[in-house]
Amino acid sequence: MPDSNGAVRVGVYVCHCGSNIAGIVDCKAVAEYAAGLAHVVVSRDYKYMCSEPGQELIRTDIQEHQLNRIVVASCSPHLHEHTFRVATANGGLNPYFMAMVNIREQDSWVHTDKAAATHKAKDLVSASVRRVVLQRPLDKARVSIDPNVLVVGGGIAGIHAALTLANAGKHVYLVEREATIGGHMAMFDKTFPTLDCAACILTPKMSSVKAHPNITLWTYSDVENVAGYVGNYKVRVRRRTRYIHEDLCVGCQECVEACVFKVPKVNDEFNQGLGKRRPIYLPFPQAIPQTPVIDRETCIEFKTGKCKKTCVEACADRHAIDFKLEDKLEEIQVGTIILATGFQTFDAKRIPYYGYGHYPNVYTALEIERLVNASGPTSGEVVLRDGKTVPKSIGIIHCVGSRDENTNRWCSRVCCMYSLKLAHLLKEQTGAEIFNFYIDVRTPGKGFEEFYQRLLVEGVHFIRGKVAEVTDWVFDPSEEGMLTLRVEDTLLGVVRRIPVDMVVLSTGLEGRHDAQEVRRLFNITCASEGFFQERHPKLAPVSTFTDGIFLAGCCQGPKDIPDTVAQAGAAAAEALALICAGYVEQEPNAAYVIAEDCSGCKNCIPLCPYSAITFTVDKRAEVNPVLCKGCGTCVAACPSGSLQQRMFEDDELFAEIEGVLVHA
Amino acid sequence: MKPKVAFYWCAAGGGCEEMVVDLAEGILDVVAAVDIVLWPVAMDFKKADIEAMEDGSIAVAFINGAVRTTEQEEWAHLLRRKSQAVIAVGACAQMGGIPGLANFSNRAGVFQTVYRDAPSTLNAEGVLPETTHQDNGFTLTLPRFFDTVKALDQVIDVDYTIPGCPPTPQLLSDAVSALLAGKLPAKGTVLAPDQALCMDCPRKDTKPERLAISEFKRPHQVLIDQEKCILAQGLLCLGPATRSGCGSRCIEGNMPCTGCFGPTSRVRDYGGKVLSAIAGSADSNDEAEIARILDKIPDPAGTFYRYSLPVSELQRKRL
Amino acid sequence: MPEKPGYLYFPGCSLRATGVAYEESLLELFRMLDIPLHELNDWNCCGATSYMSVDEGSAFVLSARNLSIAGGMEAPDLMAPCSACYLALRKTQDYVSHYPETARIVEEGLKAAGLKPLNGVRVRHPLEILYNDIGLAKIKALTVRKWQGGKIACYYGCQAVRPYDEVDRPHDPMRMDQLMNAVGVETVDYSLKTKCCGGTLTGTIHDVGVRLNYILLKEAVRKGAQAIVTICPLCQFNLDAYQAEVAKESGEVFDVPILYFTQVLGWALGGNLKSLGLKRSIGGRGLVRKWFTENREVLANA
Amino acid sequence: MPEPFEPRIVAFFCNWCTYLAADLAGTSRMKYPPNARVIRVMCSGRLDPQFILKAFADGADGVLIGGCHPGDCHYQEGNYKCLRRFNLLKRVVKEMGIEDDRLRLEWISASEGDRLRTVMIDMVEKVRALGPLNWNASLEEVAVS
Repeated sequence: MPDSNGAVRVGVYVCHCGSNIAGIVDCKAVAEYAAGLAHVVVSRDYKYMCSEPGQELIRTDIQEHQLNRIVVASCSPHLHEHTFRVATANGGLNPYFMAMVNIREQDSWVHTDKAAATHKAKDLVSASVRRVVLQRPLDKARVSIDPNVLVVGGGIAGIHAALTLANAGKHVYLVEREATIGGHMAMFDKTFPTLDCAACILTPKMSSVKAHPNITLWTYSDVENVAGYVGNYKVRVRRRTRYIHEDLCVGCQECVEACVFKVPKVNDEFNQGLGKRRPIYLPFPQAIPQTPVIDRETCIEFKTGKCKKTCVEACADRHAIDFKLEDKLEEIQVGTIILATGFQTFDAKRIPYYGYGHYPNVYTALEIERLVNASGPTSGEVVLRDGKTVPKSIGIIHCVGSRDENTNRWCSRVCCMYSLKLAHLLKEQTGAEIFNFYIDVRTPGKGFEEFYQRLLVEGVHFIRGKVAEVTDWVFDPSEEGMLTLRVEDTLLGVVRRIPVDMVVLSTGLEGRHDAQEVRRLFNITCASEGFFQERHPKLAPVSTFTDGIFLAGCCQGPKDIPDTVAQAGAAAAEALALICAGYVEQEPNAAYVIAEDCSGCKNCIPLCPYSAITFTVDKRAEVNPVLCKGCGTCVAACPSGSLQQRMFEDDELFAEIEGVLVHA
Repeated sequence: MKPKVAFYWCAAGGGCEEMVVDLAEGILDVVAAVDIVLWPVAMDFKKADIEAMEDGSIAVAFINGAVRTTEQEEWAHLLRRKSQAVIAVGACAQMGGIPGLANFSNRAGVFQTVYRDAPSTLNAEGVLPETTHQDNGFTLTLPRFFDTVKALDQVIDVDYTIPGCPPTPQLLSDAVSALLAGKLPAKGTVLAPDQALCMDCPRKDTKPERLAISEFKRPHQVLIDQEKCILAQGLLCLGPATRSGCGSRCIEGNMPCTGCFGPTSRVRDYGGKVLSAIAGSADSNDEAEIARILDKIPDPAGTFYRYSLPVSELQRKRL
Repeated sequence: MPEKPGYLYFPGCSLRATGVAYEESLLELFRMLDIPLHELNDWNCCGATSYMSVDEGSAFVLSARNLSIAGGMEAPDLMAPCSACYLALRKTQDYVSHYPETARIVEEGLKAAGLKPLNGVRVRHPLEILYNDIGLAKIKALTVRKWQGGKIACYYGCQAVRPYDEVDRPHDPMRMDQLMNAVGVETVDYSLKTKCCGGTLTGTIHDVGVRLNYILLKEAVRKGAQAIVTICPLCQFNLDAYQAEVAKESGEVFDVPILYFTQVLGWALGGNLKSLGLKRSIGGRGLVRKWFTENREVLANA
Repeated sequence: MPEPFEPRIVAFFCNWCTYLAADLAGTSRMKYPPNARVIRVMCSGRLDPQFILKAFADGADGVLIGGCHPGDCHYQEGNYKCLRRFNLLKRVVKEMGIEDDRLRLEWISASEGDRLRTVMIDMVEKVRALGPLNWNASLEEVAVS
């Protein structure tokens, strides 16, 4: 393998990418121009460099023309750098003798002036040719992968990912913030379009999580700190105390019954505040684990210290309840992490003209899920807030908070279908007249459109138009005591007033309120909407830009249960792929000290965020290549130029700068 | 026959001449060993004498000072022609030195300051130097003064460099003896170690591993601790970026290094590099606070390019 | 700048015509609050809505002239009580800072008139000034007369709260309600508080304008309000002036006092009854007399 | 007739935020002027002031630095280090007679393709308004004597 910088022979390849590049950039001209550059022996343009024949071209040229440097001008290195390094290696060269030029994402796709775009491509190629001449042969370092996996979030995504990995024989730590796993799915009544009950399909999976020997389940817990890198993450988890020993509690719930609060008074979060709970409670009957929680804010003992502690009596000789218990910190070592932190629903109060929080009989969809649920606050009886009146007419407003410049611009994907589902369930239980107000009905899924047709047959009304307001303004005596929806029926072309007893707001999905903190904690990126960003929208939908961290479920974007489960499986598979390989190769871009040149001024040491630089006994700086992530901050600061970075050496970057500017 | 040696001065402060004198008795050995054919500060030779010599007949010319006038330019070319080797002596010849700071201005600006604005100037008629002047029938001439000061190697080809403002006599005698022994290193070499000053700074061990500066100070504002790392005391010591070989003279004198030995061979733009190192030590991540801390560095450009403006990437101020 | 700078005051045409009661009560209220108002020197038309829609450029210049003059005066903030004036001035300021083309037109216009360029004087509405600068607590503390009248509906209209959200929340403004409550007046949950008063339609497409007023009056009464309080002279005028026609059109008789919030506040803070323009409104004169003039009861804390 | 002045801008983008934003602008087919030449570094913290000075010296009319938003650096704090150097470098560059708008630091996250577009447009316009920097030529014209 030639690795000398001696007789340098460069091959340049300009990709058309069909018309993606060639449509704007004159690839032929660029190749001809490159042919005239110093050290360039071969210069070609080709339709698809990433294709098999394209790569073959590189391989054969290397051999026929004794090339020892390769420049490929095509798409973003984030897409195909790996591809062309492999092609280079297949030709018998060190893969790091290849340099890529981005003339698609950052040239042909963003410019319209062909001459200027071609000029730009030439400059970038000239820079890369100058750079590649100086590039050194490098070898990837291998980092071993700890087989343990951390799954964050115990909704259906986290549950499925955890089970998949556990069944593959890997140990999983499943960390959930709430007191139970199950997430939003546990709150749903039935699931569209099949109408099978959510609990019936979810709870068995929940119990197998609890029972699985390979799963360590920590609920009521938060990830507090994440350190390390792919294969070797050190994670600190805070297990908030329930004031009940999980190991001593048998889940009999006698303490809950025995609570001094004979009548539950606290708003029940699981039931969206439609029901009440006690200070000591189990979120819902099938909760996993079956260990109750004591909530400090409302418990008499914590507020006054003078409670009769009837709960403790009830627990008797099991002694599971202990008001002195404290949070527990767990330090774990994992190789990969799957984030399944889920979503939150749009806050309907942000749209004042729909009257949520102002008019009692305006509900969110999630409230209705609980209301129609047999185990819900009204045991499945659909009544208005007064607790008795059964609604005779119901208006369901789609796209609340979604597809709107003023709130969230995206389509939340599930609202149409869950609105149809709720329409069906509400009609089934109340026989009420039901009006759906929609912008478009979107039913792209297996059995979705059929379900829509079924509702039309059932006589549910569909009115195409964005509701202007929900008001108690009475224009006609018939509206007295009702909520009137004012809407332009865009099919009839008239403005209508439709009075109803109950209004349901189909609120959209958005990223968790604390998505930003979580994102920083795991050092991944967020898309502008507050959902976590995948590495590539098509080719790497569950990976992130941080190696070893994967995404599952709605934390990456709105999706329904089947898609969520599929994605969770994919994330698990990605993690398994790393674990089974046993190691991951690291980009060899670490910084290094030229020992004989270093004066030991220590300037670099505090600049390293990973404490990878140490001061040696012979009073010089030294970089630990495993800890170094290759940011190069120390290199830029070394006052005597004795620190360098592989792949981004000073001379390589100076050469690039000269290269882009040399041809006016 | 003894090798012929020439000493010449261009735009400089005389320190380099001092350095030669500072050889003390050592100078006698030099005189004994070589045949000095030119040394304006000490002996009377005329330009014509040199012009009369054969090209390449001088073994080595030691030239100090930057080039800022036509006369200096002519002498530089003349000595280059007559000498086998040219050694640039001192910061001015190597990088432009203190005179190089004139590159923040130009001839007009310099003249205005020196001949008119300077408080110490007495020049009622505001006369400025002319290249030619008629005085009762005679034409008097002066060399032309350039707008831009240049380092010696920006004017002629230079074989070796002895850095410093001024260099140490030691560096000079080492050079001379290397010359006599015919043991000069590869062309282009700077005849001083290629590590930064911290390498052999007497206070090296007192520098903290995690230096963070929240307030920069100036020497007159503080009583400088005799033992501790000067940079760690908040004073701009440029030692970490500056080539060693000076014997830490300033540090020994309890003064911060101002960078007269210039950068190591691995650094292209001394000011840019030292700026990077210093800024990195500013102890804040808050934009306003960072600005506040760096405000305490007076005249950053002048400080970081004190000796090297003409050889920096930008070379001079754009007017 | 004087230690009590107060506010620059831009009356605009309405407050010198149909809205005299607004000006009278506003001046009286600020007198009670001991806050000086300096009328803008040589002010001219605000550039009003209709002009904006006909010839935006000239309207902006016209409007900007006032802002430019304001820039040179002693108080930093320019108070525009009429919603139309507030919006026109505020919009000019906004467009000049965001749209280079508008900025250019205005700049040229001002230069031609030998006026200074705009210097970021703040355009403000009394509702928001009372709420933010004076505050509910102070208003409550200064209240001396005890309200014995009936419930009222606070009506905000459109221009003061939209599109700019500095005066109050665009969709469910509450500040006028809070000010009323602060002086002991009970307000109703008036769902139409930001709906259209008919604007200039009463003068152009008359029946539509009248119908819109009918809707507003009817709903206010249904909610149990005996009077409507406004912050805009046009709203006040429309609701007040056409009650007879509303009756003619709808067959329903209304005799509802349509007041300015400054009248109620000025009264509550002990303003001179003669200086509050209470005699000027048409609707519900009886109630007005009963509530304001005949009611002599004062609060204990007064 | 002479060609209209087209600013030459050298842009240094960090691999994780601004470079990805530029890719995103591409995949979203946003359009912006073709004046900038992007050089990729892993982190804005890698930017040695020498690079920026070199770019100006070699004929760049403007230099744009793009990094992750404060607090969002892929390497935790590299962008802060960049910010510190940038602040000091700005002062020096100003001293050398280079206008403020020619050297610019922008925080652009991976999701802000549109922001990248606006910054590019704005930078090109501002530099165009300033005219060519053309460093070496401008040196010669003062050096002639």
